[in-house]
Amino acid sequence: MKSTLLWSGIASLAQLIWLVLAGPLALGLMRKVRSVIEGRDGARVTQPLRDLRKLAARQRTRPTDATWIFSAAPLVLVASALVLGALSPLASLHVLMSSRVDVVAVLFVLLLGSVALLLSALDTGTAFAGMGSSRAAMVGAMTEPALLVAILAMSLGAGTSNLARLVDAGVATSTLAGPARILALVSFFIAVLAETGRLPVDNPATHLELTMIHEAMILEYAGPDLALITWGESMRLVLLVGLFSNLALPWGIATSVGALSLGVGLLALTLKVAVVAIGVSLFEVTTAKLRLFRVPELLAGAFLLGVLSVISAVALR
Amino acid sequence: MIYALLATPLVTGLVSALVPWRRWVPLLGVASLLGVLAVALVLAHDALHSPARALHGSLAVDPLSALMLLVIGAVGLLAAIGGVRYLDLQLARAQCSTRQASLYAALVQGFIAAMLLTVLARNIAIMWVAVEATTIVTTFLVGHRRTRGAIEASWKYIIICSVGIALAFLGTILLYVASSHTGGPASLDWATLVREAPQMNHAVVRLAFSLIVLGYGTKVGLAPLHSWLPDAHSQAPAPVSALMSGVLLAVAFYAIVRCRSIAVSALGSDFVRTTLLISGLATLVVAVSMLLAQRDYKRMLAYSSMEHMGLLCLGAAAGTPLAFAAVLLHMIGHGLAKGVLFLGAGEILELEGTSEIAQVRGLLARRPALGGLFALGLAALLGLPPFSVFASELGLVRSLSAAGLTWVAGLALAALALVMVGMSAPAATMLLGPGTGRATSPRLVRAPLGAALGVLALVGVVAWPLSLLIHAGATVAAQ
Amino acid sequence: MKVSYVTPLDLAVVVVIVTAALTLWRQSLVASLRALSLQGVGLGVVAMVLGAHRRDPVLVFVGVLVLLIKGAAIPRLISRVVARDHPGREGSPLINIPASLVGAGLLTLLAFGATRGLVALIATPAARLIPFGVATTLIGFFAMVVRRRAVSQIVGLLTIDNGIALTAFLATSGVPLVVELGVSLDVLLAVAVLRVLAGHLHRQFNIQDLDQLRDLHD
Amino acid sequence: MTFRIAVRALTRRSRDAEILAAPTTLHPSAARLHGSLQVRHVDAGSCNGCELELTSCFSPVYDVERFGARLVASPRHADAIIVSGPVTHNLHEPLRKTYDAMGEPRLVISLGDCAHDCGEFRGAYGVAGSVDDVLAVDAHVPGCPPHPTDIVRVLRSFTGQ
Amino acid sequence: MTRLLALTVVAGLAAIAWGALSSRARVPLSALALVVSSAGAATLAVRVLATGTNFAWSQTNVLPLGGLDVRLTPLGALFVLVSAVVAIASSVYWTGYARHAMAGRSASASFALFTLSLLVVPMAGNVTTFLFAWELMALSSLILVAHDHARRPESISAARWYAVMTQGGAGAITLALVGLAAHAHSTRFSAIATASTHLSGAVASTFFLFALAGFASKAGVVPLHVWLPKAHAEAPGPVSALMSGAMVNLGVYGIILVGRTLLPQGPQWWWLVVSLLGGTTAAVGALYAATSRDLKRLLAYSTSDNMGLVLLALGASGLSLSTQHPRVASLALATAMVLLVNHSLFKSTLFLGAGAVHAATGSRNMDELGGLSRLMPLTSVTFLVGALAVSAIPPLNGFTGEWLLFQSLLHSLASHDVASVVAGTLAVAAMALTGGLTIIAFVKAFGITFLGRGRTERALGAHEATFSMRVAQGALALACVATGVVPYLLVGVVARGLAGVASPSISGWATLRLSSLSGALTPLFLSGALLGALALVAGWRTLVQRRHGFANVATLEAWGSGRHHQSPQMQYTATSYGEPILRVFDDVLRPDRDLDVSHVVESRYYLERIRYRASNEDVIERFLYRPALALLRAWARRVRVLANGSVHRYLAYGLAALVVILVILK
Repeated sequence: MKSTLLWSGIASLAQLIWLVLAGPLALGLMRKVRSVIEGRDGARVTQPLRDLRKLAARQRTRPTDATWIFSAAPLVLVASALVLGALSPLASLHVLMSSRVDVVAVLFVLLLGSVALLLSALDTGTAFAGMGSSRAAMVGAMTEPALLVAILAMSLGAGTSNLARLVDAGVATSTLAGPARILALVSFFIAVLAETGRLPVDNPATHLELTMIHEAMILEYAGPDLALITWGESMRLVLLVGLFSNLALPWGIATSVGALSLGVGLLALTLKVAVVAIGVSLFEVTTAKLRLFRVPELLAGAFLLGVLSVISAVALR
Repeated sequence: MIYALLATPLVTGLVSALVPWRRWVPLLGVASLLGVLAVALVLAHDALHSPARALHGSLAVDPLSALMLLVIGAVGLLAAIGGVRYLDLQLARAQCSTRQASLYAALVQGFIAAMLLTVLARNIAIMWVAVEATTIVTTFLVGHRRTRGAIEASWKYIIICSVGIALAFLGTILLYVASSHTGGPASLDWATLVREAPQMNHAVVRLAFSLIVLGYGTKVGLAPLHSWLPDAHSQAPAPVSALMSGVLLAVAFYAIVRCRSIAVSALGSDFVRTTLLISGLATLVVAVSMLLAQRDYKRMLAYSSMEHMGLLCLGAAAGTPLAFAAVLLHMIGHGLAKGVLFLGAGEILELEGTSEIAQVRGLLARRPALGGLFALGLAALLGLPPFSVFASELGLVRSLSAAGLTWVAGLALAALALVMVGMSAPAATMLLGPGTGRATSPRLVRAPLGAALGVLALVGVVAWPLSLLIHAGATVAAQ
Repeated sequence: MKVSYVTPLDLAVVVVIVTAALTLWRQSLVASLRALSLQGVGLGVVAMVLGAHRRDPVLVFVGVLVLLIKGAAIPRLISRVVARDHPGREGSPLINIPASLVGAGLLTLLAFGATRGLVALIATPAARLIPFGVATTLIGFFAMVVRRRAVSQIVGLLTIDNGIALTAFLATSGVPLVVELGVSLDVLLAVAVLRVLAGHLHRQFNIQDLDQLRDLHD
Repeated sequence: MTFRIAVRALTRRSRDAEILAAPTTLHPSAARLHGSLQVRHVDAGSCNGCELELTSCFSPVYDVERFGARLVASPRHADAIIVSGPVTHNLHEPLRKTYDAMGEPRLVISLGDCAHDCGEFRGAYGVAGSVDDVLAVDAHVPGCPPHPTDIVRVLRSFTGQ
Repeated sequence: MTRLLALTVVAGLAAIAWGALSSRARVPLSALALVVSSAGAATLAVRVLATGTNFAWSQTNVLPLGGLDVRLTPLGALFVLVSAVVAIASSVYWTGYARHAMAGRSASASFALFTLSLLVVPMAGNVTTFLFAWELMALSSLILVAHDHARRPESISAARWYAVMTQGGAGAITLALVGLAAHAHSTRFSAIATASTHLSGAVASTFFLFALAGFASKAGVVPLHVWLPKAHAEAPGPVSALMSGAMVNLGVYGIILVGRTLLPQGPQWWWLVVSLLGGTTAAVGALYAATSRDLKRLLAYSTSDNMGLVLLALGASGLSLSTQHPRVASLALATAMVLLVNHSLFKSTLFLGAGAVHAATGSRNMDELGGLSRLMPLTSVTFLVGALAVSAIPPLNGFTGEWLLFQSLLHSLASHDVASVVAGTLAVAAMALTGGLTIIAFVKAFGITFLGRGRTERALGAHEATFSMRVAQGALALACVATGVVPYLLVGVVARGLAGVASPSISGWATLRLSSLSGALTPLFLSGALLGALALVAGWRTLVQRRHGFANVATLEAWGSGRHHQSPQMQYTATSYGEPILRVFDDVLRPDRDLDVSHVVESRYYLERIRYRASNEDVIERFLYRPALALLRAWARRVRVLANGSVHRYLAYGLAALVVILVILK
């Protein structure tokens, strides 16, 4: 028993380190793909790492009437991402506490991060931050039904909502192409796009404050805070993309304990995340940003797909 | 003992009529009421063991009438104290001469005596005469203020009530006729009538009972001939309307209950139940609809008395001992609550000069003691817990449901809810809201009302000694 | 002997019912007052005839008493009110005269229908006339509903009482004396009170037509 | 290089990005920037000539992003502000506030001749002065309008890529 | 045990007496008595929970015609315990709050009466005692709602709505309980339960529906919830905490009492109705919470929302019971109780916080507040803990409730029965939507009120709450954190409370393990990991800062695109924060907005005045209650003709009645 605990500890640590690096690199990769398709060479994939290192060297700033929440928010965002990175089955099924971490827990820990961000935006006391927070909250409120129903559909298939067993069930069952699974994955994908503020919902690279949703909230952060926030955001993106890829293409994840399977798992994970990240950025380049009040319709569509997948999961059982 | 009971109010009445007006005359009235209450308590204690008899059997006190004596005594005392306050104000304002004041004091005592006679009479014809006497005596009390409205109210009061009572007399005659054809000698004595009832001719008893319900119903304020009630109560002086709606309606209902036991032993319960249900529900409908958009708070209180009498009618329709226990408890509760409210209303009228609900604002802010007592009285009237009306209304609903009339219980509860809708508006406008010029009304007003509410709350929580009398009375009524 | 007592009885009862109809028919108040006193006399005669027939001295005494009170005392009490009622005429009652007479007819038919059971039960020759008693009551009630004048309402009330007293005499062998005294005392007091109130209405507020009395409404 | 060939084979369009020489002299604070420069552009009253050139720097042809420079929305996120045009009276205080809003360490790059010595608009009634009069300028891009290669060169002198 | 009951009641009565009579130190004395009384009740409840046996005591000649009968079942004990905890906190809070409001005689006496009746209602053993305590609770809370009538006209209309709807609800409950008692020929609940087996389906269903209507209106379930936001917004601080923390629970207690103990074999559609009601309440409550501007109205609607979730769990438990899944049924019931207790804890913290804000600034309109966290540090922390708990954020107790609700819905979907599947899916949808909207509501509530800059002088002049208020808020917030991190405190008590009604379904100290169902959660480890990560990242940041020689954080003016002056009015307000939701759901909420522009007479191009008015009233009140009241008023006007004053008309009624009698009885 003690050895498995040790190995799962190592697996968690490995996943943690992997996540910390994979975050910025995934961001760089997506920017690279985007600029290449736009015909320019674009910054190197490792550029985000350099940006973060440079930001870490800058001085922290704070608006005049901000409280402790403004300085605590980046910490909470990154901490929630790190915890999920360590505990959720990305590279290996046997991670620390894998039998006790639940997909709903993952969803709500992510929620902790976004609530911290929403509150910090209001703490600055500026108009843009307030607007960003209000819009992000609205989009968040619309995403949650789609996310939860998609998770319900998938966990119905596996009979449990425990993440490790969910992914394991994906590996074992052959009915990968079942309608319930596909509908659930599509609605999960749309929800992931909305949650991480990717293009159809929110344009991360915009400079016009009035069109921003997520970006407007972090206008006040500088130096290490800004670094932490972009780092946290990218880690959450990789985390969600990782979970999505594990659920969609479950092969390659380490099912047994041991260095070899862990290495294979990490490699498979990197590959899968890269593929999905490129897919996402390809999807982004081809679509324009939706008007703010068309976004609920998109998310309502995702929610409907989720409900259909639940019905089909139950009906076709 | 019964002679003492009757003599006290009669003598006081005569004295206050003859003696020229003195300050102590109304106090004499209060003393006489205290005496009546004391004697009633003694009689009630005896009635539990052996009913007392007098005037070779024509006057008697069984548990049911003992309870009625208590109700008359209690509410009468409250009204008498209210009367002292009323007369002081009238004389201070020179709105009525000393002669009228002594007339008022005498008439009130006469009114009490008439009601006592009604309750004590064993002979239903004597009972009828006493009820008619109450009408005649109270006409001048209603019209005491000599305003156009008061005269109109008293004219309508005497006309409608006399017509109603005449019908009741026709019913009594028919009962007498029916009893004369049952072999034994014809008699109007209640006990013999109940004994002979099974042999009576059904058609005649059925007609007699309907006429009695219609006739005495006028005095109780039941539906068809109820219209005098709001007019009389809104124009009569506060103590008089307290007496009338607190106890006169109950005494008239007592008469119906007496006749009901004759009819039940003659016809069985279903005809009686349908008649009482029809009149009860009709009264409820009229009272509740009128309460919904009421503009005058005295008329509101009158219609609420009508609603409570409708509930009593439903309780009598159920007819089980539990139902009558609830009815009797309700009579006590309603009598006291209505007494408090009418005296309070009188005080508010004195304060504001108008009985329009819209004109009275922020009473709690301006007269906290009076407003508080009025609010608690309203709470008691609406059947909110610490007061006994809650227990009796719950008892009524339980008995209706136990008697298989759950749909009637539902209607009664719906009616109570609608009454709350209706009476919450006046209560809110009058009591709540800002008000300047805070003052406290005199102790003479606050003490009796507070004491009455205290008794109500006490009875509502622990009714131990009284409950024995109530249950005994209920068994007598539900024979 | 049987023949002899029935005819005067029928005659007296007919007098009572006809005078009741008169109050509806005639417009002048003085006329209806005279009809009322005639009705009282008729009632007294009925009581006396019955008393004589049943050799019951109490009933005869009651008959005389009724004759005195209802025949003489009460009409004189009301006469002062009639004097003060200026036009002394009914004016236009709520329902025109022919219609009210038809109504009275219908009510009499109804009285006959309703008391069939009672008549069958008592089966004495006097019982045949009970429906007339009930009819008088109904007509009196109808008169009160229709007539506008204070006096006619008092007259209507007294007609109702006479009707009930008539029914009582015919249906029973006479109500016990105490009750009879109580009832007539009540009626007397009621009329006295009404007289005082009518006085106030006329003198203080100068109201002749009772339909004007509409201050107290919801 | 192989990556670029593969991609161009894939996309098979657009002309090759300008091959630009590496910067010769590095700005002393380039070391702290570790090859990444976030720039906040402030138009203090320019005739938009410099803006056009600055935009073309970020176009596929000159693509300064290759060398680690990026435009950002808020001065808080920026290491340097690039100011174009003479400082007009209206923009004097906002420029000042933008500079104050940046955290330490902060750089100022003046773009074009107007920024350097008010160029054409010297002495105009609306002009408060050149950027040098308002802020301490760290680097200057000459020219009216400055050629994109010059802008890229100055920017690369900070990123050192 | 009887001594404890005596202690509770006597101390309660003493509190009422002190409140009503004493003039010196009135509030502290009655508050002390209340604390003693609640403590007595709590110990009684704990003892019943520990032993698992019912505590019975009766006194026939008290309460005429019905008799007093106390019977404390473990289920009732759970509710008494929760009410006692909230009551103790509120009483302590009240001593501080009395400086601002609620110091009068009537207020203190009715507050004491309200607390005592709250403790007694779950102890009732027969119909009369239950209704006696129930109506006492209604009366005393009515007086407290109307407490501020002199200053605030809205509290008068709120009191009227509250009085009428509670009386209506009590009427429905009375009819149901009385009907059941009639069939069982006894008013004792135990007798009713045994006699309910041979009740015919239709009769049992009618009584259940009446009871459901009455109790659901007390729990603020949708069609009958209209009084809740009005009454809670107008009631003073500690009272609204008690109402949301304890009184609303009794509505749920009633539903369980009638639905599970008195009429155990209810058909399936009962529970379908309950979950549908729950789902709609949750959605409507959350919607109005997200878009309302008044802090206490927001909290009140969120109470409806949470009660909707509790009803969802109850519905799921009933549905799975009727499809023979006892394990899922007991899990769902335990979830309902956990949700309920969680709600009592965090909602009373929030209401006490809102009370403190109202005491400090004198306003509840969030658009006038802002920047209070610097002026009221502890209140803002406790409010933040409450807000995070409501939004079910992990380390706190709301999260355990939401997780359990998701598990019970997931496992209830496992059954093949179509009805429970449809209900389950809608339930999850409702739960998810309310989750999102609650986050908006509470980020707004905390952010707009406490963060940013003070928008008006009221906000700038605020001062921290008094010591006793802070103690109460702090204690409740700590309770939220404790039950969140170590859920066994809560789940253990709930399992023992439901011993009579359902089999134990959740076990495990640090980890919540669903017995015989797959699903586990370890909030303890999760919180530990989060704290560790936080420390790690904070360390990294300070290290980096020191290495690059920046000793402290630069405090600069907030960046407003170089604008000249950033005034507090430019910040987002509660209305604008909720506006996107209002726009997305405008066909559901139907807000009425009117814009009236008055032009200058001479030329239409120049505007004299533009007035924009937007109100977001409860749509159910507007389209269901207003027409009904209009109908009632129209009926009343038409009936008034009946009494037009003419004596002839009155006599005609009598004659008609006489004729009818004679015709019928021929």
